[in-house]
Amino acid sequence: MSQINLVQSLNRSIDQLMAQDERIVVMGEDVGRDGGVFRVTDNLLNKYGDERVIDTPLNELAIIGMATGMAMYGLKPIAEIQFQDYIFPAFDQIVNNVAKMRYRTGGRFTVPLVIRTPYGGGVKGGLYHSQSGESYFVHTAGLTVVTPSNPYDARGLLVSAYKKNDPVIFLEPKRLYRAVKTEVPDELFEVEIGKAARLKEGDDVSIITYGSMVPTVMNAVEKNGVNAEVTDLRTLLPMDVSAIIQTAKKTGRVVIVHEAPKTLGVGAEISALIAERAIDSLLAPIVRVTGYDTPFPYSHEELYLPDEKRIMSAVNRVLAY
Amino acid sequence: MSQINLVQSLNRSIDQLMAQDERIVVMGEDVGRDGGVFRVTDNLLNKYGDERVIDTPLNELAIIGMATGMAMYGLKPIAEIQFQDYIFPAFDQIVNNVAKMRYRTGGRFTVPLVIRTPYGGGVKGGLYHSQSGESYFVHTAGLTVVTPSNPYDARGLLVSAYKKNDPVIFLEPKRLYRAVKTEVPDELFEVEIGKAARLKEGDDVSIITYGSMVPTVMNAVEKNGVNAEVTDLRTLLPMDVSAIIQTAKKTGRVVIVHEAPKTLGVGAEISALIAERAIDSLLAPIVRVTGYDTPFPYSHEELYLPDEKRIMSAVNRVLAY
Amino acid sequence: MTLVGNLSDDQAILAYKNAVRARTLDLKIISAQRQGIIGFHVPSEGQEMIQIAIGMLADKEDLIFTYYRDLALYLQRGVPISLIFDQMLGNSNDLQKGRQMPDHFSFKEFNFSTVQSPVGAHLPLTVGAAYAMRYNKRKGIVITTFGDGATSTSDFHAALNMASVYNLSVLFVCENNGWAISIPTSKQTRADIYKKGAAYGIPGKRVDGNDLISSLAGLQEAFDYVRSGKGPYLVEASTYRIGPHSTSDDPKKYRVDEITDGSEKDPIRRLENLLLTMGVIDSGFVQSTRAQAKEEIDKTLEERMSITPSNPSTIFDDVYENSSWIQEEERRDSNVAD
Amino acid sequence: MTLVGNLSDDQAILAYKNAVRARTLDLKIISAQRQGIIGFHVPSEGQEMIQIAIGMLADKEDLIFTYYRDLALYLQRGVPISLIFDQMLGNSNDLQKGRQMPDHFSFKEFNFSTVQSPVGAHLPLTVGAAYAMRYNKRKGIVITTFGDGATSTSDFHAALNMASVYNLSVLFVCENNGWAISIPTSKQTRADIYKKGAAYGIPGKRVDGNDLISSLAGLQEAFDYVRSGKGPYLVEASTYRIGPHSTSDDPKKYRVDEITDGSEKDPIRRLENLLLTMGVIDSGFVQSTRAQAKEEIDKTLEERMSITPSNPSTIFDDVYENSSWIQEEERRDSNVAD
Ligand SMILES: Cc1ncc(C[n+]2csc(CCOP(=O)(O)OP(=O)(O)O)c2C)c(N)n1
Ligand SMILES: Cc1ncc(C[n+]2csc(CCOP(=O)(O)OP(=O)(O)O)c2C)c(N)n1
Ligand SMILES: [Mg+2]
Ligand SMILES: [Mg+2]
Repeated sequence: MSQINLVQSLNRSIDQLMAQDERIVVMGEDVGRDGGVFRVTDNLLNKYGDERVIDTPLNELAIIGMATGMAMYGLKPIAEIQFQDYIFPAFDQIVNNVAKMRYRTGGRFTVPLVIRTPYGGGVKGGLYHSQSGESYFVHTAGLTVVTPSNPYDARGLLVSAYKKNDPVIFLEPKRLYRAVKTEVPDELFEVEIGKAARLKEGDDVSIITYGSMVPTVMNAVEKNGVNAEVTDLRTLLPMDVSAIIQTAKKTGRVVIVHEAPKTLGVGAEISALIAERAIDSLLAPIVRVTGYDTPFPYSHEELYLPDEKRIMSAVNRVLAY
Repeated sequence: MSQINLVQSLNRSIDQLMAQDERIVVMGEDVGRDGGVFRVTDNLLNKYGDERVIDTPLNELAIIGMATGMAMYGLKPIAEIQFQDYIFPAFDQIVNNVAKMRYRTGGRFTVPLVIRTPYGGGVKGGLYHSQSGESYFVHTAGLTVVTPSNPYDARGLLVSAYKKNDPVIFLEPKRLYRAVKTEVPDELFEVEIGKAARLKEGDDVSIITYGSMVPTVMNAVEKNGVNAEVTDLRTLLPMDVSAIIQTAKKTGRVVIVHEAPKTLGVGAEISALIAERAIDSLLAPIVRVTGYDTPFPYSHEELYLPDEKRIMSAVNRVLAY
Repeated sequence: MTLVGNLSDDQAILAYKNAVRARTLDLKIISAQRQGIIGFHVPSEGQEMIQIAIGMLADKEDLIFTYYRDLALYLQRGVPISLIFDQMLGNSNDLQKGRQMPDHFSFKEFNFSTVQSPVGAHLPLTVGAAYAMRYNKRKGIVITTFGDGATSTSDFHAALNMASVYNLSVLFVCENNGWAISIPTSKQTRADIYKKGAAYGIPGKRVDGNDLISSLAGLQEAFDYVRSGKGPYLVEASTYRIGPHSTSDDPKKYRVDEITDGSEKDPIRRLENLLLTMGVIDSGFVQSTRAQAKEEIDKTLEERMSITPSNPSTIFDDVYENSSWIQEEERRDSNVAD
Repeated sequence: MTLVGNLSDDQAILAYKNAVRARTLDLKIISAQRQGIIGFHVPSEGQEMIQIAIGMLADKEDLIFTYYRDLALYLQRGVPISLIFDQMLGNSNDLQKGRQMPDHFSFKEFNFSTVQSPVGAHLPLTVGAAYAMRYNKRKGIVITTFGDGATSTSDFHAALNMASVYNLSVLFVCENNGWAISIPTSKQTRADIYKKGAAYGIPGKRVDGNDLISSLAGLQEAFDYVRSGKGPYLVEASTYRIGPHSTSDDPKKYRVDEITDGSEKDPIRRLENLLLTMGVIDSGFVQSTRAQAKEEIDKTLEERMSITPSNPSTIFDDVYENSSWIQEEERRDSNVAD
């Protein structure tokens, strides 16, 4: 066991996997000498050399396109997109090649590729260093989308993502990179993809959240002594529908919290799943507490991001309903 | 009045607007001499010359990026993306420049740009000529997203899109391009953006749909004598929330029909809006009848697309609930 | 292998035969399309010879990323016409389970990769494949084909830069047929395509893609360069699109100014004339080659048409290695399930 | 205007003064960033002279699309330092209402366009702007700056091709500072950047961006070419990034092999030495220029810091010309509303 933060936990998983499996290559802008602008790939170049830790030119399409070709022909690339805001130049490759390769070739080609990218606000990064674009990927069949909320899950989910014989979008809540250190095992372990974590049992209200918002939610609930059941989805595609329906049925009151804009944010799908499968159990409206339907502003980002106050106001609203 | 199909109605609106407003330029692959692969821009090159009707090289990023610059500096481009499946190379421009320009410049720059593109299946086009990607745009604040289901709305929505001083994604259901001819006024008119159309009053169930699925829904309802209230959204961002909530409250039973995949399809947002605002009126689960969460297959597309049978099975399910 | 100079009669005859087979196949597919038997087609008519030349020079272990208009290349590399029809019909024998439109092949067993519709999107993949081959110390180079329109795509730029920066063994062959649907090459770019490598430090060369000898000579130089590990190379093959862009296209709308029907550029006619003049073949041979091709192709289509269609339920497979609950639920709720 | 050859003393002195002001401003911002007054900064240190040269040659009606590292260019074109600070502080005087990170300016009144973070994404916009200017018969050309890293982006490829195909008056100026964060230009591309225009039929030229005279001479040729309507032109200005990529960057991680601290390339020192040698200025002038700049900048920052922050409620404005119900509802439900 070691006390490590989220960056260190990712670095450690990648390092250990690379030591075991020569097929793994790490690639992206500044991932080599610089160790990544957030240091997730620190020291890997020294250990594994520049054939396996590849500093790339500034073109995300090129990074993902090249990684796709590698994955089709026997390698296991872990590609970094420096900020999720910069993944869009590669969007065609992701939607039209990566996500559809297995399907269109009848399973003859697969793309075992992990695309890591930091997302979310809270670092004073403005419009282009703060976006939470998970919806764009969750809507895309063929992709698997995960996001950890703590060092343990980060480490385990990365191992599971690597083991999957399909492409995984690995979203890293940059605000939590160095937020806490927790005890994490030194040996490799997995956190199952597709399974949510019940962070807290409770009876009065279900709060469903993930990624960067998890500590904010836990803090709000604990501080205010709410008898809430809190679910951390961890995987956004495919979502853990049983965990969602179970908690919704149990409490009958659901609040969903995420940082991405509300309209067609992941909360919309959670809400729709419940409205389809647990309608009779509902005692109150399903309320979403989310980032706003605006670009992400540089000033006043603290207002943009869901906080304790907004979460509690939603919780109190459904409790009082 | 003339009896015209959807292609003709679009062509006529563009033609008349161009005649009135010199700032309008039409651009895209094959829009000039060829008149567009679906002929929406037929004959415009002859009439307005190649400074205003611009055949472009094969690069969607270039088309949208250049159109954005034009729109910022006084022109009113109507850009065509040949198939919506090919809009993704321009996705970064759309999400990071087009949608955020007004916001990031504090209103100093605007992008009055209409991006027209045919979407949807039913033409035996396989994975890359059939996608319904509206969710990618509806999740993007700063964009306006519309889709007509008939020649009249197509003509009017195009005029409204042109009048908007902001970017509009104009999605054209290619399957309906030549499906019917209807009476359409010869003079220019508008169809208000943000307003849904109530196609049919009814009491037992509300069916909410849009674009390519509208005729399928109307046909199913009429053929089976269902006392359904049918809403054609027409605008997908911002959705007509009052129309949605009103019909949901009226019947208490909601079926949503669209062609895009279910997970985070537009239906998710519709469902979430209702679950947030009309929960007490609901008498049955909100059911979504949609394309599947797979890429769009070449063979068996008739199974992929929602049809009468699937719609009726959902309608009967909520009616029997 | 130094084919040019000592191109044997047998090789030339085989090339000719495959070109005729490809042309015959094209025409057959077009007529099948008109009859509603096949859904769609992008004919290779006019571009056969550069494709044949690539097929002649490529080694078995070389990996080829084609685009959607490379019929003759498949034939020259030995792909049976039956497999081609299976794909175009989307029958239950189709290696891809009917998932893709006609002409979007994936003949992995012949060391071809996979074809997509988005123009140029395979190009960055070729770079990754070449990287993987070198990494795994696999023999062979990567060859890729694409049209003149594709040179405008972002994928082209990305691929050439990456191939150059990592000094990868990729041979880029642009089949410049003069058109991207209705856009003539002159409106696509103001540079010569073979010079576009200059932006990346990649050498280039133009060959007469309608002429087998010129194609082989030019390609040989390019193959040698790439095989020697010097890095990527860009060949521009001038060809001519004799027919429409596709069966959905009406070139009369835009090819109005053309002063030629292209027949004098027809690469098959040119090879035929050369071989006739040199006495390698005679007119009887020409007749029998055409007749044999027609018979083979007619027979094969008839045979493949009798194969059952692909199983509807498979539309839910292969989204992932293991379907998620979403696909399984959708399969259950679908009409397929009845 | 033919500046080189007959560059007047006054012009040279103004250039020198603005370069010193820009450098002083850079250093001030960095220290303000360390104190938490300003959130972030991308310093221009080392790249001032090519920026000044652009500012000297550009006409008022020319439209300039800068990137995030062009402080000296703003100053040379007359943007007041107060406006620069307003943006960097995101105060209520900021023209953009505090929406963007520091260095992402939009000085429309000075005929600058708008800066975004995604590298290269402004380049296709320049082409559209040039098209609109020609269409509207507006005088002037479009000038745009970008880094060496930006030449790898898809936007660069798209922009150069479109500018060439439509023969537009765009002057592309690459400020090659040797690095894209930690990636040296040698790993970015294997071609000379100024030769990249060859892929589009666009002429190019390299200038010593650290030298005012060389920059002016080279740029003059480029300006003349573009102004005469011959089409786009690509200039590569060799510069040197003296400092870190940004205030978030630690160059010690990757600039370990560098044998120089760049000071001998420092463009301001070079101009200073030249002017001193030629007797245009003396050391007293140098001192007073620096002191004046420092005073101006210190005073301005202090003054701008007293301006109220931007109004929180504005975060809901400007998504559209008229907010939709969504933004209005969110504004109502927000903490801002209290
Ligand atoms: C990204 C993308 N944009 C548009 C299209 C529509 N389209 C299909 S083929 C084609 C022209 C391609 O021209 P070229 O690359 O020269 O190849 P050719 O068809 O002439 O062989 C176009 C525009 C597409 N398939 N992909
Ligand atoms: C599309 C995109 N990818 C990645 C980044 C992160 N990033 C910011 S600046 C930069 C390097 C840019 O280098 P260059 O173009 O040479 O300009 P310089 O900063 O050296 O002036 C990178 C990779 C970005 N802003 N945009
Ligand atoms: Mg072509
Ligand atoms: Mg640089």
